[in-house]
Parts: sequence; structure tokens; C-alpha cells
Amino acid sequence: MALVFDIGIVSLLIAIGAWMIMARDTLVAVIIFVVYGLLMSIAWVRLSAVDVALTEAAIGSGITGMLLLSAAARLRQTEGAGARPSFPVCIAAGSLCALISAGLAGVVLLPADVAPTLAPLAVANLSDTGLENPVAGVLFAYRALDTLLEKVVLLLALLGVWSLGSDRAWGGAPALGAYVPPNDILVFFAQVLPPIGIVFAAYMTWTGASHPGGAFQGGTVLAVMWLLVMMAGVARAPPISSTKVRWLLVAGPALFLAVGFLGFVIAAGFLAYPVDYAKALIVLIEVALALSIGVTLALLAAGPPERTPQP
Amino acid sequence: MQHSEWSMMMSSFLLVSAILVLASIAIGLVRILYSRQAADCMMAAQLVGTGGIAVLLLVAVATETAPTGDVALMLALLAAFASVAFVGGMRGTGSKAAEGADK
Amino acid sequence: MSSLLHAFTILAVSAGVVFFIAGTVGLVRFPDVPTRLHALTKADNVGLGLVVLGLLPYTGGLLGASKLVSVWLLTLLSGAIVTQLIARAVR
Amino acid sequence: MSSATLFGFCSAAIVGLGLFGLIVSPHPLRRILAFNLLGSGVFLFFGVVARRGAAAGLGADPVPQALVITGIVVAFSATALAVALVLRLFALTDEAAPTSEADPQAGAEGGHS
Repeated sequence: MALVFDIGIVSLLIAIGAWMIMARDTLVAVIIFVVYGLLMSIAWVRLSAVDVALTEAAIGSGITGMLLLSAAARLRQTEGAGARPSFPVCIAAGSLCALISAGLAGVVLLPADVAPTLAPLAVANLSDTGLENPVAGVLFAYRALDTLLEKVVLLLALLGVWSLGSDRAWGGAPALGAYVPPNDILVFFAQVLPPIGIVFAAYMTWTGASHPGGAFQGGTVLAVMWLLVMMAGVARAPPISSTKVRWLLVAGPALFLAVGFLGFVIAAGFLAYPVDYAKALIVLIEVALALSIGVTLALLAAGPPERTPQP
Repeated sequence: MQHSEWSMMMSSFLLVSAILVLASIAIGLVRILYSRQAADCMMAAQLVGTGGIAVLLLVAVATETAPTGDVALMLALLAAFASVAFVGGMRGTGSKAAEGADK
Repeated sequence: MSSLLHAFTILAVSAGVVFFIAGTVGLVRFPDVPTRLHALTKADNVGLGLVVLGLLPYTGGLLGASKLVSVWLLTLLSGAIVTQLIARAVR
Repeated sequence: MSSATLFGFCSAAIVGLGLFGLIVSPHPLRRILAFNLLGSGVFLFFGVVARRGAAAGLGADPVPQALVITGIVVAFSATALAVALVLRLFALTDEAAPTSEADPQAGAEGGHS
């Protein structure tokens, strides 16, 4: 019976994906994308990847959807610009893609005799980190360098987005409030939901050490709540020249890096944790990272500065 | 013996329920997104949020996977946010498009 | 005790599924946006509430149960507010 | 057939769909959307690999899961950058027709002005 359910959700996902590609209206396509992300997190739960399900629900549908939606609303006038390629080109592209899909399906059908896995290793060394969630163990202990560099990538992307603003607006604030015309209900919502969201974000970050969750999921919830507040006009987006914002942006990666270098002194090397304090250090890093991720993701979604800075 | 029989039956029952809810989400989605009215599209996140949480909880209990209360909470929060974004996106700049679609 | 609880779960979840299906029927059949909105949010929220109620015995503890109940309360809150937002947007 | 295989087929189909959308969509925003779909198919493939690597009492191998989490976050930052580029492009070219041939020229124009 579980298989029947899986067939149902798989066919729904494929149908929604195809619909998203074919939809005529870009706004509708983005809405379908959000729906797709919400359903995809059910698929991740079916694959026993609860950590990923949380991330997909938060980032894959929520914040990406909001970003694409505001862009689609702004580009409404350019809708219909450009034409689909001619029918033969579509057929050729379609058969190429079908070929690639068939190849991938073949790979799925012919798995290795012994499925490659690092799970036993990950579990065997987990006690040294003091964590109970193996995914957090991979993210913050075994492959901590990847996670650190990912934070740097986020900051670089934010720099890229900021530098796309016009010269006049440099140092100003993103114009997010203009996207939703504020009304009293939205304001009420933006006052009621964030407290709940912030509690949930703190819980996510805290519980990540032993259960599914962590800094990414917690940070994304923070970002979403801040975006809601800015969209409703309850608080304005900060100017990008604000020193406070910039400190928040670098706090997480800087602390991570500092702990990494501390590893030379108190442990085996770069990004190594002393066994006794491993969990405390990791939780400390996660808290700082959750704040930084929240601010970074929200500003990435808010886009380049558009309001000219007030002197 | 009797206990396992009960739990087998219960798990099948919960899965059938999940499939039914999933099917009703799918039909609702087709109805909403094929509509000519912009307001219908804004309901999509609400529909999939509520229904998706029900499906998720039913399946998680039926297959005894890890507790998924957190995922359900996350879906509830994010579906609410997505609905607000939909209303803004369809209405913020698309007023003439929305009016055009209303006719 | 267990068979009574099972019966309770079956009853509540079935009722919940019926509400979900009713909500979809309303969504398909109702003529205009406000009525469809009504069908979607009212019926689906009751459906989710009944499903949550039916699954409460399986949550294994007070914490899990309170988490499920708060999921439902959150859905109720956001449902009420989003309905207002959408209804104003079409007015 | 196991459910992991089923999701594997799903990921293959989604990758194909995303690639198709990337090729045939005329609007840059739709291409970003298609690219996200393609990425989500690849992530799902990783999820299938993780599920098959279930061992040591875990439901799935944690290493591919961690890779996917990192991937989702990076995909979001790339999407944000791409959306900012597209918005800037349209702001500068002022409703110029974004046909696929005109794209590189429009980009160069944007760079000069």
C-alpha cells in the first residue's frame, strides 16, 4: 500500500513539473513551483531524509518562491516577449531530454551490487562530536570546510546582488515594501506570525544537534519572518550601508572561521574540535550561523538596493 | 499476533486515507490553476499546505518513519508565507492582468 | 483499550478525509471566488483538525501531541488571515 | 519495485523536464525556473542514493543528505543572483524583446552603460 502512495506522489510531482514548464503565465508557473516544493518535502520524508524535507519546505518552496514571484510580478510587462523555438527544435530538444532521462533511469535500474554508503562510518564517529543527528555531524564536523565555504558563497552572492543596484542607490535600502500594497490584515499577520516563527526558528536551531533540523532551517525561518515583516511595511528594509547589518552578515562565518583556527591550538588542526567541548562549540557556531543565514537569505531575496540613501 | 494484525490494518487504512487526500489535492489543484481568475491561483498554497500536512502526518504514522511534527510545523509556517506572497504577486503589479483575467 | 483507540482513530480520520473530499467538491462546483474560498478553508481546516485528532494516540507523548495540535492551530490562524487577504484582493 | 527505485525514475523524469524547459523557454525567468526544477531532480537523485545507502540503523546515508542541504542553499543564492541580473537587464534594456539571440548583446549593452 505504501508503494501505491509513492506511485501517487511521484506521478503528481512529474505532472506538476511538466505543468510548470508548459504553463503559459509566468506567475502561474511560479505558483506551481511553490506547490511543487511543498509536495517535494513529502517525497523527502518518504526517502527518510527529514533534514532535507525541512530545508526543501523552507528554502526550496518558501523563500525561492517569494523571490521568483516578486520578480515575475515586476516583469509582468515583458510577458510574451520572445517566442518558443519552432516545432522541430522542440521535438529535437524533447528527444534529447528524453534520452537523458532514459539514461538516468538506466542508472537507477542498474545499481551497484553493494550500495555505496558512509553511514556506518558516520555513526561510528558520531560520539566524538557529541551530536546525535548524523546529518549535523556531517555538516559541522566531518565536512565542516564545505559548510564554511558555503557561507562564504552566500556572502559573495549577496555582494553580487548588491552590486547590481544602480549607482545612485548604492548604500540605500532594497524596495521590498513596494511589492505588496500594505493593508491592516497583512500588518496584523506580520505582527502575529513572527513571534511564533522566531520561537520555531530557535527550536529548530537548538534541536538540530540531536534531531532533524539545524542552523540552515532555523535561519531560513528567521529570514522568512523578516521578509514578511518588511513586505507588510511593519519595518522597513535596512540600508545596505548599515554597520549593524554588515556585522550580522559576517558574524556566523567569522565565528566559524575563528573556531576553525582555534582548532590549531586546542585540537588536532584546522576546524577540528576538542572532544570534550565539541558539542558546545558546534551549537555556538550553529546559533551564530542561524542569525547570519537569516539575514543573508532575507537580503538576497530582498534584492539590490533601490531607494537612494538618506543623508 | 492480534496486535500486529491490528497495526497492519491500521497502517493500510491510514495509507488509503492519505491517498484519498492526495487525490483530492490533485483535483483541487487542477481546478484552481486552470481557472481564469487570479484569485483562484492564490488559494493554491492554502490548499496544498493544509492537505499536504494531512498527507504527511498520515503517511508518517502509517509507515512509522521518524516523527514529522517539525516538518508539519514548517509546512504550516511556509504555506502561510507563500499565500501572502501570492496575494502580493498577483495583485501588486498585476492589477490589470488580474482584471483582464476576471472577465 | 487498544481496539477502542483504533476505532476512535478510524472514525476521526475517515471523517477528516470526508471533509477534505467535500472541500474539493466545493472547490470544483461552487460558482464564484468567495464561495470557493469558503469551501477550501472551512472544510480543509476541519478535515485537518479531525485527522490530527485521530492521530493523537500515535504521537507517543505529550510533546508530540502538543506539536500536532499547534500545527492545526497555526493552520487555522493562517487560513483565517489568508482568506481575508484573498477576499480583499478580489473585491 | 522498491520505493527508492520509483523516486529514482521520478528524479530522471524531472531532470529531463527541467532540461527541456531550460532549452525551449523564451523568457529568462522561465529558464531560471526550469533550472531550479532540473536542480531539484538532481537533488532527488542524491536522495535515492542516500536511501539505498541506508545502514547502521539510519534510514538514509547522512553524507548525500548533507550535500543536498548545502546544494539547496547554494541553489537559492545562485537563483537570487540570476533573478537580480535578469531584473537589471530588463531595467536597462527597457522592454527590449528578450529573444535568445538578443540575450548576449543585451547583456553586453548592460555592461557598457
